[in-house]
Amino acid sequence: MSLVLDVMLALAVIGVAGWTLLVRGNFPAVIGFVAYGLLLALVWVRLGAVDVALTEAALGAGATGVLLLFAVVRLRGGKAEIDAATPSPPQRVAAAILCGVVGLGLAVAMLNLPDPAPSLAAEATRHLPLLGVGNPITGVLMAYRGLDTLLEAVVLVFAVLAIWSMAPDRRWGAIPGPLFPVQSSGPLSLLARVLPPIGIVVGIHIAWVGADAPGGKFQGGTILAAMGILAWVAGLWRLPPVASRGLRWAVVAGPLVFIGVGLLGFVIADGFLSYPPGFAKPLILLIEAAMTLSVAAAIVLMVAGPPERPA
Amino acid sequence: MAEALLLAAGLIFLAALAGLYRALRGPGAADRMMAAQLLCSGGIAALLLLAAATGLAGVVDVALVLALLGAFASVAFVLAARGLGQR
Amino acid sequence: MEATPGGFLLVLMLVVPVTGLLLGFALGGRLAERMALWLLPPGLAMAAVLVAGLLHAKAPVVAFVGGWAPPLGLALRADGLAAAMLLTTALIIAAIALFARADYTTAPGAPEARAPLAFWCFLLALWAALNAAFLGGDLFNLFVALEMLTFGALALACLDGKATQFKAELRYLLFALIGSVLYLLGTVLLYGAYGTLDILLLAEAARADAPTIVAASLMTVGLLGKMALFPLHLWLPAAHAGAPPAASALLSGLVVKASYVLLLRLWFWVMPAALLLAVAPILALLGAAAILFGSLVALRQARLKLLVAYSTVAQIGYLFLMFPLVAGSAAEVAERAWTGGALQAISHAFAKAAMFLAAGVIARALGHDRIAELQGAARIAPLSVLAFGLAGLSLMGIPPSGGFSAKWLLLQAALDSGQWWWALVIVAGGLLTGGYVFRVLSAAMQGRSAPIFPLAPVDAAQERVALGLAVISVLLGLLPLGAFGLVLIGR
Amino acid sequence: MNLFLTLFSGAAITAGVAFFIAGTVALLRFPDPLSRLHALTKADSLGLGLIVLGLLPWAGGWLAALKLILVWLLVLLAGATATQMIAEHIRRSEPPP
Amino acid sequence: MIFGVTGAALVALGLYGLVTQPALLRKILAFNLLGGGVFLLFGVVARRGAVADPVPQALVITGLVVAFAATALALVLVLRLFQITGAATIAEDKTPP
Repeated sequence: MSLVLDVMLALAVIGVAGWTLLVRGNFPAVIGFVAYGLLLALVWVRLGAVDVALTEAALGAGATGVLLLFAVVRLRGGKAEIDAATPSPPQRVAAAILCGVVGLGLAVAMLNLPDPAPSLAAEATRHLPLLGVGNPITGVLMAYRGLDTLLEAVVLVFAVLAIWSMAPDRRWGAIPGPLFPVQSSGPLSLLARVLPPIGIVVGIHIAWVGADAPGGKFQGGTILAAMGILAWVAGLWRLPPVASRGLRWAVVAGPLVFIGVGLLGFVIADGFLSYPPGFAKPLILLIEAAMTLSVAAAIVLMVAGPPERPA
Repeated sequence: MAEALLLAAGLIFLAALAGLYRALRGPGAADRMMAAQLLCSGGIAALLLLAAATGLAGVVDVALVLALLGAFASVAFVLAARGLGQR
Repeated sequence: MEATPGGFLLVLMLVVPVTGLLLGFALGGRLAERMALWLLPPGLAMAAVLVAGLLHAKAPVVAFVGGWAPPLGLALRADGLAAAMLLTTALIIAAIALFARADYTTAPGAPEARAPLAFWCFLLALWAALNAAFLGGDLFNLFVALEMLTFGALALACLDGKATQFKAELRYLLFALIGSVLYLLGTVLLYGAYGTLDILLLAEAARADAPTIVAASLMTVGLLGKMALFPLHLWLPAAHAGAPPAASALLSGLVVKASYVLLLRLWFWVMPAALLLAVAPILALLGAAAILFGSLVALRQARLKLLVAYSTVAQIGYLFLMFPLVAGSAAEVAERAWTGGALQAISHAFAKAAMFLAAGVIARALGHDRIAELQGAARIAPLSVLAFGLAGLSLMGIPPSGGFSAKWLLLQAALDSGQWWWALVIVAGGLLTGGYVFRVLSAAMQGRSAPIFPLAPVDAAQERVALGLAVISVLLGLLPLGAFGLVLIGR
Repeated sequence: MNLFLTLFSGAAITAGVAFFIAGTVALLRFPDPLSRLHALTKADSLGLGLIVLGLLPWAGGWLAALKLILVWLLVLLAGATATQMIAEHIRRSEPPP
Repeated sequence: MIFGVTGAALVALGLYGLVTQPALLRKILAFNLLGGGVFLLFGVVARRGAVADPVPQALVITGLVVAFAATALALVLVLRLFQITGAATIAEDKTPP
């Protein structure tokens, strides 16, 4: 039964991916992409990677989908130009052969990986009691490979600033993103009032349980961001202008706390990002809390885009 | 019991996939959005059944996230479709 | 491999610029600029101390972040090559910061403006990313570092907000993203095959089996795309020439070198020797093609900045000639070729940064960068033309200059290992480089008598910075060769 | 007791699956968008509700049960609002003949 | 292993789309499809041992966040290009400036 389910899933994922590539029209393509993300989340559950499934559902399908969708609405390219940029059939055949070779090479390589598979699973689990957390993935993200996570948190700040800096000069200091009319009644207004309180609880829950169960800052932060975006598109929440210091501190708070705790390690433990015995879990939770806030702020700002209307 | 739950999950998933056919055909944006919605609620149902069948921790949370963001995505779709219509 | 004392220095080299960027962004306005300028001295000092420590101990410095040893944890390693690149980075970043003060300053009390804030923040960001890319000991950590580098480079290159920039940088972004994905595919296969992504641990374990070969080819193509080796150079000229001068200098001088160092690590550390022997001639062949093609196209350019950018395409080619000369040669020849390659990377970084800054000053003063109409440039911006010329000497490989030492070492290694054909390429490349540098200089020297008025006043401080970088690229050739023993530490 | 619960769950889940399949058939076969919409949302919110009902006895703890119910409520809410918005969209874009 | 082959197929598909799609938006979409395939391979590698390996899973989470940031950045570039010139591709200009 599980095998049948897996084969079905695999075929569906490939089918939806192909359809997303080939369909005419950008709007259906984005719907296809969201469906693709949803199916991938199911695949991740089948692979037993619930943490990743959560991230894929929230970030891969949800946030990326909305990002793409907003872009579709604002982009309507000229037909002639598209034709001019379309590769000729021979070029396409060449590309297809090349990509086929890459895919085939990958498949061969995957099928020839050594058996038994080398794995760090035992090693990663062995040190968990030292950290006081129950979820090995949190152990990897926050301790063993903490530097990766720190750099990735900084990448989000990079992205926000880079997106802002694409704005025209005269718009600097303005409010990010387009303006949505206030919805005082109707279904959107209802949803934007009812859903965020629930979403915020769920988001914090997902971020909080991350230490011991699947979840964590990126997943929880994305849900919080989605609720913010919902309130924003319903006109119920005005985004602060990019000149707002509070907004900027919200974006950098997570990475700064991360670095601060890391540097504290020089004083109270064995060096950067090392946690003293017994204090690992509270410190990790502190970082996660600050990071959840910053991830949420960064994602809202990335979806909103560069500043475009006067404060 | 677990096998039966998996079977149910598979059936629902198959149904949702068949619904996706509507998204392939269209004709209107509305039909595509409906198909996506069906895939989302089908996915949630399949996840809940999977969670019960495998006992894997946190799978219900994935369903919860899908439910939350599914609502959110539907709204975004309609807003976007509206924006396309107006221009 | 054990962690060594002094490892905290490596961590600080990442954390200090990152913290500066975060605080600069949050505080905004004039404080972002202050933050960047304040951090230059400590940054330079850390790089200098690291190099001195390495020369003293004759061994790499290693840090295990959080105290977790690989394969579970992440290692930061500074061997000689990394230390040399870190010092180069610190010097060039400092020079560019001084150069950019004239363009991106915020007057006290003035409201925050877009370009200055973005410039100073991303200068620090690129610094952090470059340090991470040179120090990283783990292939996935290096992936994150490369992504940081791409984002930072992209933002700096688009700083003027011109449509041509957006177009050129989008093309760059697409190449960079494909490159990243191919690289990432390689890492997943390597993890699947060996259960670690640590470079040294992989080096001990690597076999020449199917997953490894596929991984190596994917990663190599990805990195070659990121560093624009012929024929994957299509994105580079427009992206580098279109950026503001300070950004062009960073992109051409330093950013491509990060992928290069990573490629060296991949082939000379991770991959088994048998694979390396098979691939090295192919890489060098592409390098030779890049030298000849890039130089010929540079010779035919009508615009100064595009000429400099095509010169980068050509000079990147030299970096690949060292592969067959190091692989499978006698120890002494290999050392010479290795030093030559590393020195080429470093001296090109200084020379190309100087050239782009000088070209920026000239273009600003004249209001255009058409080579045919450069008459009088030597009178309006004499120091910049001098800087361009000196940097050109280094690129040509005229003694005494860093470029000469580099090319001489490669030439010798080519002759000693019996691969004389690479020597021919080096000589031909030098002649062609002479051709395009001379073309610019002769145009700039003309028009001594006709009155000429600069469109914008020439900033003397900017000229001096460009000249300073050019002088360093020349002075590198006066250092005794023994000083470059640094790049052999930990090889 | 246990047997009863199992039977109950089995029945509820089977009914839920049936509703899902019915919803799909409706989506595929009904002639116009509005009737498809009508059939679809009823089918999948009811179908999911039945499945949640069937799984409740096995949830293991009131918190887990609450979570299941929350999932269902969210889908109901989403279905209700999104359907109304889609319907509005259909009305706007395709005026009835 | 089913998903291993699936991942490889997705990579091939995404790469093909990234290279051949003319419109920038569709290229970015293809990049995301491609990313999904790459991450799937990580998941398969994590799954091969007797116990699921958390390290590749953690790498995927990091990778997903980075890919999201890259997508956001690319889309803003596309949008700005479109706002200034009305172009939705990066085809070479017919007449050099």
